[in-house]
Amino acid sequence: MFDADGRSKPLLEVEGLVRHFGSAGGLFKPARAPVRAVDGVSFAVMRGETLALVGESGSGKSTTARLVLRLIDSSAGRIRFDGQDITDLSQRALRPLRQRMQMVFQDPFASLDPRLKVRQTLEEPLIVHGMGNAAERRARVDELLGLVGLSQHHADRYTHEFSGGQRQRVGIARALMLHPDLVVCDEPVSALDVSIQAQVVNLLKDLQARLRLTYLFIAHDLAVVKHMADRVAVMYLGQLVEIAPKHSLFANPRHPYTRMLLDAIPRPQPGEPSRHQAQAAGEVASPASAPAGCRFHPRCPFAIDRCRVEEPVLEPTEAGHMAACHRKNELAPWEAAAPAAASGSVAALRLALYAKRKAASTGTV
Amino acid sequence: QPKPRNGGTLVYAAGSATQTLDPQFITDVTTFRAVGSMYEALTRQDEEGRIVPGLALSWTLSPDKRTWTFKLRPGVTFHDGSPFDAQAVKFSYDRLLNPATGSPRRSTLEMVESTAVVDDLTFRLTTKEPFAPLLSQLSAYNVYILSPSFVQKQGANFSKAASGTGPFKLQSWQPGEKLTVVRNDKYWGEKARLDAVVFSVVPEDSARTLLLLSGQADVISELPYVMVKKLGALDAVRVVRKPGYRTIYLGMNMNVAPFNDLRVRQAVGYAINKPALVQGVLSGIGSLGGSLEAASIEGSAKELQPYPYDPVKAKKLLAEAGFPNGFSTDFMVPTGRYNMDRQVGEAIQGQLAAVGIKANIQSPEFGAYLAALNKGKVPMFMSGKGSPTGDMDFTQTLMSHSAGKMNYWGIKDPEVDKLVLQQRTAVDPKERHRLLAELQAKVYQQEPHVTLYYEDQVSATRSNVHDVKVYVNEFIDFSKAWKA
Amino acid sequence: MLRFLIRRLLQAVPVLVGVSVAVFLMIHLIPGDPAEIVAGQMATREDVENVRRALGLDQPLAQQYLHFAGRALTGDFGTSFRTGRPVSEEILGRYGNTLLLGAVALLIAAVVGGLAGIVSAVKRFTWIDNLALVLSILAISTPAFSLGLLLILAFAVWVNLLPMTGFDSWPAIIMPALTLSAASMAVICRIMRSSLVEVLDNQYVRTARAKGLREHLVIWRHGVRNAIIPVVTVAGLQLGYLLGSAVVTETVFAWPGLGRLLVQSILARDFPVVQAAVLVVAVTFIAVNIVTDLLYGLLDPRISAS
Amino acid sequence: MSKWKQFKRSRLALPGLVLFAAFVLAGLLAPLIAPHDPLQGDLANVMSTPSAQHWFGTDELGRDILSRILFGARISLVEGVLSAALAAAIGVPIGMLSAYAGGKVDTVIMRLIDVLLAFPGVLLAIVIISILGPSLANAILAVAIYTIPIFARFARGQTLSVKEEPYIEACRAMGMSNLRLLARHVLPNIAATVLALATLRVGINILTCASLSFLGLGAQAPLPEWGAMLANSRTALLIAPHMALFPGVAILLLVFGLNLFQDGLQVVLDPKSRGRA
Amino acid sequence: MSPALLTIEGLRTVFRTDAGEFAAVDGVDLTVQRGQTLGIVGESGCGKSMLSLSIMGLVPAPGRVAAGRIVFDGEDLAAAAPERLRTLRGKRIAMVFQEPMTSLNPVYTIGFQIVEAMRAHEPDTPLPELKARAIAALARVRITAAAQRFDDYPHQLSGGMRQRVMIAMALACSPDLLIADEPTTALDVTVQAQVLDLLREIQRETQMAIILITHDLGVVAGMADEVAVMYAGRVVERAPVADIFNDPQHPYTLGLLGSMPRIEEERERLLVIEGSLPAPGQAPKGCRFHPRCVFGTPECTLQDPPLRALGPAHGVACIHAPVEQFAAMPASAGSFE
Ligand SMILES: Nc1ncnc2c1ncn2[C@@H]1O[C@H](COP(=O)(O)OP(=O)(O)OP(=O)(O)O)[C@@H](O)[C@H]1O
Ligand SMILES: Nc1ncnc2c1ncn2[C@@H]1O[C@H](COP(=O)(O)OP(=O)(O)OP(=O)(O)O)[C@@H](O)[C@H]1O
Ligand SMILES: [Mg+2]
Ligand SMILES: [Mg+2]
Repeated sequence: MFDADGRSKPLLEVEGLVRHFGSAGGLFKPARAPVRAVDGVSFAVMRGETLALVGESGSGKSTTARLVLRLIDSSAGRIRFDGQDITDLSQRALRPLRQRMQMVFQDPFASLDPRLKVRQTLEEPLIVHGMGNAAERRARVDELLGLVGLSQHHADRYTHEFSGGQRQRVGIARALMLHPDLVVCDEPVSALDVSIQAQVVNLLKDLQARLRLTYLFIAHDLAVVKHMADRVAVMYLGQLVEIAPKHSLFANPRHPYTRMLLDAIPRPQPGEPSRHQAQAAGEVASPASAPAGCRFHPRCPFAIDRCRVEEPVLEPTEAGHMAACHRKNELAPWEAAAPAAASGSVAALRLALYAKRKAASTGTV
Repeated sequence: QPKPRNGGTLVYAAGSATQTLDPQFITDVTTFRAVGSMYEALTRQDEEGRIVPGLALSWTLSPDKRTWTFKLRPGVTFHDGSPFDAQAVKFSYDRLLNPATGSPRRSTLEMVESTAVVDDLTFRLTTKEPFAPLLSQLSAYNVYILSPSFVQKQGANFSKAASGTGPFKLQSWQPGEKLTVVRNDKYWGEKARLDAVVFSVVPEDSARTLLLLSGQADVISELPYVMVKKLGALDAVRVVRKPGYRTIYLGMNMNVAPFNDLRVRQAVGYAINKPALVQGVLSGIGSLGGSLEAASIEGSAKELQPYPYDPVKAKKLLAEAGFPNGFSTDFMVPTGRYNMDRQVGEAIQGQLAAVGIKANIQSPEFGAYLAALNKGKVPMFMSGKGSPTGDMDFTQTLMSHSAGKMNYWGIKDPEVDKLVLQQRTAVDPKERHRLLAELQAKVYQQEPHVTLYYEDQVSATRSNVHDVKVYVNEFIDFSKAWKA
Repeated sequence: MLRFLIRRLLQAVPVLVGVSVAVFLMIHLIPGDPAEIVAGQMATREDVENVRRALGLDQPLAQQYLHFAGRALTGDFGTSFRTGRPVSEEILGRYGNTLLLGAVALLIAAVVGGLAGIVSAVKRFTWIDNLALVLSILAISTPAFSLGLLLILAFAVWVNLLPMTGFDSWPAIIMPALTLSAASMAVICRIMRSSLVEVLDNQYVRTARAKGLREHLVIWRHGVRNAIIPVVTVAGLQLGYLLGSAVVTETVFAWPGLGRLLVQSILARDFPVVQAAVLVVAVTFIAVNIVTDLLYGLLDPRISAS
Repeated sequence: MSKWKQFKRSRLALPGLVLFAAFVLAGLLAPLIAPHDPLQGDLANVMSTPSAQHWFGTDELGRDILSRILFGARISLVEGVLSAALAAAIGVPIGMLSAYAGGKVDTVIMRLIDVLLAFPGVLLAIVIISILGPSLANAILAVAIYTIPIFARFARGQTLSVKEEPYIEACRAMGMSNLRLLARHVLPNIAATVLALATLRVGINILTCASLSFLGLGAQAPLPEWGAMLANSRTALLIAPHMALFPGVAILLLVFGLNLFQDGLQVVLDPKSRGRA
Repeated sequence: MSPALLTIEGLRTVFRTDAGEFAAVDGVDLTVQRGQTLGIVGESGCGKSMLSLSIMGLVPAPGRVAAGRIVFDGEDLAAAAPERLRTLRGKRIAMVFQEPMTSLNPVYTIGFQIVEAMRAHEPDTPLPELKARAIAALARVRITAAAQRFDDYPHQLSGGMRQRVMIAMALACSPDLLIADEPTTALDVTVQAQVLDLLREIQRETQMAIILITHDLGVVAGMADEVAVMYAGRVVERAPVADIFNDPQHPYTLGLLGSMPRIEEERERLLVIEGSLPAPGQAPKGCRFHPRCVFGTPECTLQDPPLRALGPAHGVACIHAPVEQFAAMPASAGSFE
């Protein structure tokens, strides 16, 4: 999938990224322990690659995304985009670069200006970067609306007239308007039904193949992640705990948290519960008061004394696979969940029928 | 007529506030009225402006006509208890004359060469030259007699306290709000009937009128002219009209074309319909005359007639002067200073336009207005003149003498100058009258100004208030007043 | 918070200096000679000179300013040209009056205007909204003197209910405060309406309803509270207006306030009073603005007060 | 739905616009429709109450009030609208910029605004007149300058809130220039309240201009100016209320029209109120 | 079976647009039993959120409920007075909104907003107790350091945390019916599993009924007792959860199941349902899905098929169901009915 050149050149490199929030306290609030939302994160995304960022809610994924795009300032760490250090670049100097890096925001509604019609919203990036004339912009808007499964008539509506999923698609379309090199997608498909989700995922992949797009892809749906990603990074309490090529990760997760995640995937078959176990009482740590040692140890079924005192670092376990766990090499091999029991035979039959019909009518598989 | 009653408090509302209680710093009428109820001078102007004895019982003039000897009223005490005597007179006059005092009205006694205490009740004053209007001058509010001990005791606070010899004495003063005086039971003359008079401030004309209507005030002054008819018809109130010293005139700058041409000035005089101004704009309140000095002022040349309204003649004169199509000029009009001033200005503007004179009204606020007039460059303006002393000498020196400060029109006539100086030393009233008449006629002929009208003072009282006396010199005397 | 206050107070210093220099320069720039005005039109040249000397106006400008500034630092603003009384004495009492009147007027304006705005927004496009609109416009386009006189006519002349002038009693403040508050009331009403109309469209308002909150709580807590920032801003600005520009009201009701004093002093070129009055107004504005800025942070936690 | 359609739909906007347009027309057509000369008075017929001859009565110089109001529309419209518009056009960007930039820029701008705010309007006006000379244009300038800080502070307060909205961050992510961001995203989102303030300022400014003409600033006599007509009626208010009534009503209707119009605009500007009015 | 907690009949929710009225919800019939979970799935924009808002009586203007009955515990909400609805909302019917960021008031702490929800219905409970309960509620939805987070403002929280705050708020008064509009989209699977556990637990304890709108078929499979599949404002299939997965009838349901990405298998491309929802006001004649339906025939354009019963609890709105019988016939072979 990559050419040699692309592999060797990361488009985005992040080193020791740190961001703390609000230690000073508000104007009328006492100071509090700062929230260490992102606490030393390093990774690189190669050109044309998709790096998925998964992890616990509140673990700092969105914050990482915003840091990477310099929407908020980091407390420490460096960010390089296409070889250029952009950590200290002024916002003005960043502006032209922004054409090449775009973002899909987690909260679609809030991130759309309520006073603009969808067409205006979508045209905006083109205008900002002086691309195309009115007719070309129009055409491009129509094109992208179609690609994300919206139609022409949506263009002249305001965002509050949309459903949640429709808004999310507007956000995706906006990010793609400019043919960016890097798209940071913060849960881009969470509000989409599976069919539209499939359409959008296909779209993202097609574009990647065609234009060598690079994605930093934040998602909770691990099936989608598995489908989209080349590599997966797992975040826990502001830090990366595991990062690996997706096959390696899904086949052989080395961090107990990753395993916990995979266990918790809900199974799309009634009566077949996920393997997730109701949590033992262990208090979940908060980013304002991360525990000593391994941050995960209070919840970790494999925790030993060492985990309580010594903080593990992200170390390679095998080629390209890194995990931050003292016991990464001691854990038993991972057993993937058995494939969902073949759906009832009627269902399987009908689905096959459906697929056949569909293939016949559209010529795609 | 009901019988006078004693007691009660009378509330008087004026348009502005008492500024100071130091008589030597008074420059405005409202302050004059308040302070004048507490202080007295050697001489006094009565209701009609005649000079009568005040704290001086009598006086004599030396043959060289420079030394005046005053016999003072005995048994008079100041409100603070100290006695009134020649020493107090000398002290008061010397204080005014002392430049360190910084009085804005030092000129009132400018002609004085020396003052002297002859004995307790005899005071002598010598002028530099014979000075005809001296007795008028000595009636002015700036030369009220002060209590020396009181002044010394109060020091810097003197401007906030009062101790005179008048029928009322100070009870309290909240600057900017109100001043209350109470009856002086030790007054040497007829004691006041009221227990107290409150001098309050209501700047807004209509509000002041309403205050009277509501009964929250007993007397108001500066009643807007437009209200006179309406109020006059009400039973609850009584309108009090009185001629005053004020003249409203239109001046023209004789040093500026086209007003350097007498015919143009005359044309302006003919073009203005003065009776219409008084009837139309001033609700008929005011009187007409030709002299710059109001008819109520002693010696005013009543024989001088106002220029008749004759636009045809005006046009003819303009044509003769080379302005058959008229001309355009700036016209400076004060605003909010005199009754209906801006409206009168606009009416004149219209009347002048009818004969082809395009007058561009400018009415800057008073400071800028005054500055412009003082520069002597204003071609045409409207203004008003009063008379601080009630004697023409003061105003004629200012306005008709070539070096006068208010000679805004730039009249420069050696004969006029001479007459101005002559009348001052002419102690003989008859002679002086003649000189003044000549002086006014001379100026009238050259017409540097058109006398528009003489203002009337209009006050009003509740109808249960009696014997409030309004003087021609704008003083309001409450000492005889009573409330039924 | 404390640091914010200290910083703002420090920033006030250049503002005050700036204001005083500007006022000083400007009042000297304009035509009109205080000595002439104090002495009166009918004064002799000598009298005028006499006054000029007594007022210290014969000195060079820079010296006059330094003299003023030097004394002002010690709290002494000199004496009034017009009355000869110490300026601080002239101003303090009046400032108190003005503050009282302004505060009461603002209170009325905020309560009545605010409520009217809220009702208008909630009952948008109904007769009550239209009524509020008409009344607001009426309040805006009726000059204070007309309104004041009408009130006097109604409540002092027709029904002898309220005292017109003087403030020996509390009722005396009612009419002037009403008059003064009219325009502000209208402004606050309209701004509140505009702002609230927008806020009520937000989804968190829907959330509030979904919780089963009583409608008035929905409106107040989730509507008004979020709509209040522009209202606070105008209220702050209005307070300044009420303090500095209440001239007409003060005139009509003979209310001895700072606004009229300031205007009169400007017209009379009473420099010391103008200087001091402007400084007092400036201090008030600065204080109001500090409070407003503090309120922003309090009202919207996303705004960091800085 | 086209903006125009929406606009028409907000029931009151159109009457508002019509009212405003009527005033503009009245001003333009005054020479044709005014029954009398607005400047020429009849001193024999002063302060007469409305009659067949003088529908609105005459003023203290016997001039026809209706004609003066018609002619005055020219002056007062320009005064009110222009001074408010000018002040908003300058003040709002300043306020937005100040809030958006934050930090030192904000501090400096706002402290300058503090100075301006504290500066007495009368003094400002006198200064301007003495430098530039008395004229309507200078009066408008003076009132506009006086109004600028009001808009600046107002816009700032609004911007402080709006700039925290996520869509503003989205704009920054797009690489938008601050100028465009302020103009396209912040401004429309604060526009409703700013407009509400501006329409009210039109009325207030007309009255302010009038108070300036009493200082000799502004429209010079005998030009009819609504505010000045009102103020002139002051002493006669108790006996000739019609002198105050008609110019007062003129101002009222103008401001009323503008407010309805602004209401309509708010409906148009606010997509959420579509189809509701 | 006891009477259903909620019965919806012929619900129609319309929006006035320039193109005329557009029905976001167009004739929906549903029932929800106490202690049961009804899952609703359907294409983005098909009217799921509007359906829930209609139940709550919170359809945003210019929309309105135009027809139908919403009978909750014997009472028709569609006809109920606003004040009556208010007392039910939050207390007996609670809703988790789809967009947590905009649904939380930015100027109040989350703690305040939760306490407020409880206070609205329990005005007499002392505040400290409510606060303690709110903190407990936050902790139950796995917000760490709940006591401190209590004082956080919404903008200080992550997307998933906000969503959990919304859930905690909805659960605050132990409602009888919980309408959850995509409540776990922003949650990672572990937290999602915990939250779903929590819901099940509450359901067990209090017999709470849940309407669960979600796109995650895994969640549907794990949570729902019954499933309604919606398309373009209509319920096109309704069945017990097992039937939906094992005996899907409607072609649209088949499309959804076919589009689902599965963790255990990997495809280069995911299947999609071609085409898109009809434009508002331009619903096609006959079956609304037919233009996109791989099984579509000319008959489909004749009539909008009603939900017809296939089994005791299984209904489907398709004239061709079950599709294998239809597909087996030659494509030209006319209609069934
Ligand atoms: N205010 C409005 N005006 C007009 N149409 C609207 C409005 N709000 C929603 N709609 C339309 O109503 C339809 C149903 O919207 P709804 O939000 O119920 O969809 P949904 O099923 O919840 O979708 P999603 O899964 O994407 O959230 C959508 O097509 C939407 O465009
Ligand atoms: N503006 C802020 N002020 C204070 N704390 C913040 C702020 N923004 C984020 N945080 C905190 O930073 C942490 C990480 O937040 P972030 O939004 O990055 O999480 P996330 O991984 O995206 O979670 P989710 O999957 O739920 O969206 C959270 O604990 C959050 O409360
Ligand atoms: Mg996030
Ligand atoms: Mg939805």
